Amino acid sequence: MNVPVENYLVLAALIFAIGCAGVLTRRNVIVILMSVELMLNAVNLTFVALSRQLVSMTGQMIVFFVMTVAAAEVAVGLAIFLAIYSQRRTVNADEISLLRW
Amino acid sequence: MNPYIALLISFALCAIVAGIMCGASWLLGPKVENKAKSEIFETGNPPIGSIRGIRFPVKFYLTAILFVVFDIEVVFMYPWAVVFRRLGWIGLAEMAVFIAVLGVGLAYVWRVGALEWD
Amino acid sequence: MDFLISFVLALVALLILLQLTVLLLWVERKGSALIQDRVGANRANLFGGLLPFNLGIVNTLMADPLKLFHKEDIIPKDADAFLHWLAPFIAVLPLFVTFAVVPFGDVLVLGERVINLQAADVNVGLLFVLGMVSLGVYGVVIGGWASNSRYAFLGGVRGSAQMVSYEIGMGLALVAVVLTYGSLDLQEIARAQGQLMWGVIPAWGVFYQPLALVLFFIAGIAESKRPPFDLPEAESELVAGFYTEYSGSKQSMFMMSDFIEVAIVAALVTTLFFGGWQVPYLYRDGFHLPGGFFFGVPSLVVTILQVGAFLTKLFIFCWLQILVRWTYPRMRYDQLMNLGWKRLLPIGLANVVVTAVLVLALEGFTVP
Amino acid sequence: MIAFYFIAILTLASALMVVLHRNPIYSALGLVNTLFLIAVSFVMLDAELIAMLQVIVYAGAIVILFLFVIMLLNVETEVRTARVSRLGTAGLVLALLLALELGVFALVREPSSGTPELPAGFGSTELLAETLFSDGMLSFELTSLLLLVAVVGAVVMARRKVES
Amino acid sequence: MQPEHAHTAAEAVVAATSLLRWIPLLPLIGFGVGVFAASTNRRSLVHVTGPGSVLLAFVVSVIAVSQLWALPAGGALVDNVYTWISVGMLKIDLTFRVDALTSVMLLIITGIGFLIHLYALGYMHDDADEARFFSYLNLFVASMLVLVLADSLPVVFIGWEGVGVCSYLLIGFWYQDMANADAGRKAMLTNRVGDAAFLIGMFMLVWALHDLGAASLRFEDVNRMAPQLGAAAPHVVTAVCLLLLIGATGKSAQIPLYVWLPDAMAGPTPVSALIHAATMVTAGVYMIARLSPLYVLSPAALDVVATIGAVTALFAATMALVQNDLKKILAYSTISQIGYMVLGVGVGSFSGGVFHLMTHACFKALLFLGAGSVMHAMSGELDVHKMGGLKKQLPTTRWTFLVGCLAIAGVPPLAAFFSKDMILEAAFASGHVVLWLIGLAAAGMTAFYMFRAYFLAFEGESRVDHHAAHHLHESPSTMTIPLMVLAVLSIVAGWVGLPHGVLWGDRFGHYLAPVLAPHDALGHHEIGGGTVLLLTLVTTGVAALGIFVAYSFYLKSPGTADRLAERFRGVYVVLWNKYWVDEIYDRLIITPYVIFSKFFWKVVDAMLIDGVVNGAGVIVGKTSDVWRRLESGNVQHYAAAMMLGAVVTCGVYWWLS
Repeated sequence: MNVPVENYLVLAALIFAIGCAGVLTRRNVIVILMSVELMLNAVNLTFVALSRQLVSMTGQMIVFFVMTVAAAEVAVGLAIFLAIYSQRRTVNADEISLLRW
Repeated sequence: MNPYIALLISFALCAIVAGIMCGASWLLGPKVENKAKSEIFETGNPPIGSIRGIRFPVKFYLTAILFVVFDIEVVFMYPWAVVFRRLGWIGLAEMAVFIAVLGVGLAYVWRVGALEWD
Repeated sequence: MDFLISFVLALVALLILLQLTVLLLWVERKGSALIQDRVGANRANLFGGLLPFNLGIVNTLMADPLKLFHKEDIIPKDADAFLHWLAPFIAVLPLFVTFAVVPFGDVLVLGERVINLQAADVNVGLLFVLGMVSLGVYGVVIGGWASNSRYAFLGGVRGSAQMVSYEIGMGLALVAVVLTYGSLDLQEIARAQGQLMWGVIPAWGVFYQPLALVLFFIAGIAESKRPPFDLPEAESELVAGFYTEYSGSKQSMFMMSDFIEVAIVAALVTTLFFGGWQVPYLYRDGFHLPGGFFFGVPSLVVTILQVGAFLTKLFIFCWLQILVRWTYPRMRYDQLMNLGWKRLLPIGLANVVVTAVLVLALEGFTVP
Repeated sequence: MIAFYFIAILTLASALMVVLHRNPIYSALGLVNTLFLIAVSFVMLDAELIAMLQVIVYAGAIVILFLFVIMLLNVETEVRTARVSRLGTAGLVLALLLALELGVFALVREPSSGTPELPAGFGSTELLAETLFSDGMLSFELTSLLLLVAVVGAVVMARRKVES
Repeated sequence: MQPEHAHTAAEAVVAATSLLRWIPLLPLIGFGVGVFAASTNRRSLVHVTGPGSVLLAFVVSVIAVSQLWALPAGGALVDNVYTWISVGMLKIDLTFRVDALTSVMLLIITGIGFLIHLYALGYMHDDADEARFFSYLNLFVASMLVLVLADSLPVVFIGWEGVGVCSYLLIGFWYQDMANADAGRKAMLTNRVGDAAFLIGMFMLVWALHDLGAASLRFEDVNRMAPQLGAAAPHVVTAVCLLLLIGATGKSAQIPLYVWLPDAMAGPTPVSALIHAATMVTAGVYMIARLSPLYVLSPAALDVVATIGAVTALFAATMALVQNDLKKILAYSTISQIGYMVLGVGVGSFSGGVFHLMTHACFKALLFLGAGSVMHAMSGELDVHKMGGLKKQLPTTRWTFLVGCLAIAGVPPLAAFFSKDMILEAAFASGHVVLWLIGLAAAGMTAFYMFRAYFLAFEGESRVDHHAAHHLHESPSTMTIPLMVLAVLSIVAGWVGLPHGVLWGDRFGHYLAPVLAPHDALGHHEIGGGTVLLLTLVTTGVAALGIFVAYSFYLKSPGTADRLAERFRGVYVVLWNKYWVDEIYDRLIITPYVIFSKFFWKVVDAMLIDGVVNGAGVIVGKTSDVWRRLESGNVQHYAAAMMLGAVVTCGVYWWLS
C-alpha cells in the first residue's frame, strides 16, 4: 500500500474543509461540534501521514493527545449545551448569544 | 500476507452474512399491512405515542462522560502495559501520577454523588 | 492462494461462531429446563414425527432460525425504517468480526505450507476486540431510538449506559493481563501460555491474574446484557427492552447478539486465562509429560487436538455463563451501576497497579 | 492505490453526510463512519495502534456521547430554510478556499520522493509507547490534568441542569 | 610571568560539590525562621536559630575549607546550583566557588559573624524586636556569603545589593527615631551611587569581553581574558577598573563616598561590629583583590586606588582625632583602616590588603564589641569625656579593649603590626614614597586616637555621673566570651603573615598567591631585608610615639589637648566639623537633586505621563465602544472570523513560499 503522502494530505484537506463548512453553515450546535470533530480528525490524518513520511513516531504520539483533547472538549461542550438547553430550550447557534456585548 | 487484508475479508464476509440475516424475513416473511400491527406495543394499552419530548435523567449523560474520560485513561494504559518492562520504575511512577490525578476526578464525582442511582 | 486461505479461515471462524450461537440457543433451553426441572424443547420434529426417534437437537437447531426468518418483518409506524434495519446489523456485525482475531488453533501444517489457525493475526488483536465490543453499543442505542417506542427507548438508554459502564471494568481487567504478557497479540498470548510453571502447572493466565479473570467475567456478562444484568431487556419492566418493536430475523439478530457475546466472552476467557488452544504438555511434536516422558503425536493430530481443546474450553465457559444466567436474580439498576463504577473500576485500578509492582518486583511473575 | 481511492471517496461521502444530513442522528452515524474509515486509512499508514484507538475512543466513546445528548435533548430534525444565510454562503466560500489552499499546498510544495522505507516495527505499539512515555512524558501527565478538568467541568455543568 | 599565574589559576584542580550551597542557605533558613518568629512573636526561637544557623554555616565552611586544603595549591571547590541567565553567548550560572581568597572571607564572616551573634544575644536581650534583629542579621550573613562565594560578577552583585539592603535595615533598626531612619537612608543612597557605577562597569566589562568573543562574567574567564583585553582595549580596562572602584568606595566607605559610615553607627553595636567593621565594608577590597589580574593591567587605575586609599586613611584618621563619641571614633578608624587595605591593593600587595582585612576584622570587631559593652554598662552613654576609670568596674572589657588598641596601633607582635607593615612596605617598595609617608602619618594618628579613647574611657579618675555610676556592671558572659576570643584572635591573627625570611615567612601570601596577581606584576624592585627592618622600626616607632603622646595628653597632664585645641582653633574646628563634607555634599548634590526631582514629579509625571496614560485609556474606551459591536455572541461568527484568519494566513504563507 504505497500511496504517496500527498493523497492523504489532500484527503485531509478536503475533510477539514467539509468540517469548516459544517461549522459555519449548520445551526444545530451539536452538529457544529461534530463538524469540529471532523476537522480534528482531518488534522490527525495529516499527522499520521506525515509521521509516516518523515519516519518519526512523534506525529502518532500527538494524535494520542489530540484524541484526548477532543474527548475533553466534547464532554465539556455537550455538558454546556445541556445547561443551555435546560434554560433556553434550544440548541441553535444563532439563538444562543450569551456572550453578547 | 498482511493480516489487515484478512481482516478486511472477514469484514466483508460478516457484513454480507449479517446483512442477509437482517434482511431475511423481509425477503421470506409475509407482508400484511395492519393498523394494529404497526402500532407500537405498550403492553396492550392504547399507546401514548411517539418518544418526542420524552426526557430522562441527566445521570445517564454523566455516566457517558465518565465513561469517555476513563476510557481514555484505559486506552493510555495499553501501550504503557506493553512496554512496561522496558520502562521500569519510571514508567510505574508516570502511570501512578496519571492514575492518581484521575483518581482525584473519580473521588470528586463520587463525592458529589454523580454515581448515586436511586 | 493466500487469499483463499484467509477467506476459508474467516469462514471457519464465522461458522464456529454461528453454530455455537445456535447451539447455545438450544443448550440454553435444555439447560434452563434442566435447572428448572422441566423437559424443555422437545417438540420440534422433522417430517411430523414420522421418524421413530426424536431429533430434538437437530430440529431445534434448524427450527429456531427457520421459524424466525419466516416471521413478518414489522416496522412500527413513524419509525425510521433505515435505522430500524441498521440497528440489528450494527449490533451483530462487529461481534461477528471480533472472532476473526481469536486464535482457535496453533498452526496447521499442510505439506510445506504452515497455516496460522486464526482468521487475522493482528498485532493489536486485543484492542481490536475491545473496539468491536465498544461498537456493540450502537445497536442498542439506535435500536432503542429507531423503533420510536418508550419501552424500547428506555431499554436502549439503560442498555447503552450499562454497556459503557462495564467496558471500563473490562478494559482495566485486560490491562492487567497485558501487563503480564507484554503483548496485545492474542496468538502470542496463547502461545506464551504454553510453558509450565515449576515444570508442572501450565502457565495459564488464570494462575497469574485470578482477580482479572473474575473482573473480566463479570464485566463480560454485563456486556452481553444477560441476567443478572439484563435490565435493558427486562421482560417484567420493559417487555423486551430495546428490541420490543422488533420481529422476525431482526429480532433474532438481537437475541443472537447476546449469545455471540457469550461466545466471545468465553473465547476471550479461554484465550487469555486458560491457555487458548493449549493442551497441557502437548507440543507440536507430541506430549512432553513432566518427568521426561514423551509420546510422539503426528502434527495434524496435534492440531486437531488443540482445536478440539479450544472448542471444549469455549463451550465450558459458555455453559458456565448459562448457569449464571439461570441462577442469579436480576439486579436493581443502582446496584448495577454501583457494581460497575464503585467496585469493578477501583478494584481494576488497584489490580493494575499491584500487577505492575509485582512485575517489577519479582521477575518470575511475568509470562515471558 | 485503488483501495485508497475507494476508502477516500467513502470517507468524503460520509463526512458530507455529517454536514448535510438534517437529522442529527444520521449526522452522528455519518461521523462514526468517517472516523472508522479514517481508522482504516491509519491502518494503511502503518499506524495500527492509533487506528484501534481511533475506533475505541472516537467511535466507541465520543460519538456515543453525541448520541446520548441528541437523545437526551431529542433534537428535532433541522428545518432547512429556503435561502441559505449570508453566513452560510460565506462559510461555504471560506471552506472552499481553505480546501483549495491546503490541497494545493499538499500537491505543489515539494512533491514527496515516494514513500520512505520504514524501519521494522514502525508504528508498532512498542515504538509508539516508548516515544509516548519518554518524549511525551510531560504532555502525558498534563493530559491527566486535562481529563480531570473535563470531568469536573462536565459534572458541574450537567448537574446545574439537574438543579434548575 | 603574570599570564602563567592566570593559567595556573584557571587550570587548577577544580572539585565539584553540592556542599557550598548550604553555606548561604543555612543563614537564609535562619532568616525565614526569624521572620516567622518576629511575626508570631516567638522570641525564644531566634535565640536558637539566629546564632545556630550561623554556627552551622561556620561548621560547613570549615568542612569546605578543609576539603579545599586537601586539594593541591590553587585548587577550588565549585557548586553549580543552576543556570540563572542564558542569553546568546552570555551564560550566567548561579555557581558558588571556594578558593583560597574565598576561604579566608568565609571563615571571617561565619566565624566572627557567629561570635557577634553570640554577643548580640546578650546585647539585644531586652529589646522587643529581637526576632526582627536576628532575622536581619541572618539575612545579612547569607547575602555576604553569597557575595564572597559567587564565582561571577552578577552573582556577586546579588550579595552586594543584599548586604546593602541589610545594612539599610539594620542602621535604621530603631526606626522609631527619625535620625536613625535618616542614617539608614543616607547609607542606602550613598551606596546606590557606588552600585550604579558598579553595574555600569560590569556591563562595560561583559560588552568588551563579548567583542573578544568570550562573553562571560565569571572571575576565572575575566581574569583569564584580562591580558587579551588589556592588549585589545587598555582604556576599557581602566574605565572598568575605575567604575568598579567607585562601587568599592561606596561599599567600603572610601573617599568620596565614605560619609554614610559614621552615621551608620546609629544601628545597634553588633551591627556596627559585623557589618560596618568586619565584613561588608571590606567587600570593596575583596572585589578588587578578586579582580586583581584585571587591575594590574591598568597601572593608572591602581594608582588611583592607592591614592584614594592613602588619602582616606589619613583623612579619616584626622577626623577621628577629635571625635568624642566612642563609636564615631571607631567608625572613622574603620574608614582609615579600610583606607590602608585599599592602599595595599592599590600598590599591588593584594595579599597584604586581604591580610589586613582579616586582622582588621578581628580587632575592629573586638573594639566595637568592647565599645558596645561599655555602652551597655553606661546605659547608652558614648561620650568618652563622660567616662573614665572604667577599668575597675569593667575588667574584662578593659583588657580586651586594650588588646584591641594595641593591635590596631600596630604594636608588635599583635595583628596589625604585621599586616600594616606589609602594606606600608609594599607602598615603599612600589616606589610610592609619598603614599608611604601618608600611611605612616595615619599610623601614628591611629595609635594616638585609639589610646586617647582608651585612656579617656578606662584610665584616670571617673567622670561618670552618679545615677549612671551606681549601676555600672560588667556585661554578661555571652558578651564577654566573644570579647576574649576576639582578643586572642587579635593577638595571633597576624602571625600567619610574617615578613619574608622571618621564621615561616609570609604563609598567608603564599596561600593566596594562586588566586591573586603577584606583586611583581608591576615592577616592584625587591628591597633588602635591611630596609625592611628599618621600615618596621620606623612604623613601630611612630606608633609608639602616638601612644606616648596620647598618654601624655590625656593621662599625665590632662587638659593639654584642650590647650592645643585653643592654640590651633582653626584646625580643630575644621576637624570637628569633619571638613564640612556633609554640608558640601548637601549644597552641591542633594539640594539641586531634590529640586530636580520635584520638577519631574510635579511637571513631567503628574502632567505629561498621567495625561498620556489617561488619554490612552479614554481613547481605548471610545474605540472599543465601536469595536464591541463585533461581539455578536454568535459562535459561528467567531468561527467564521477564525476561518478567515486561517485562509489568509495560509494564503500569505503560500504566497511567500
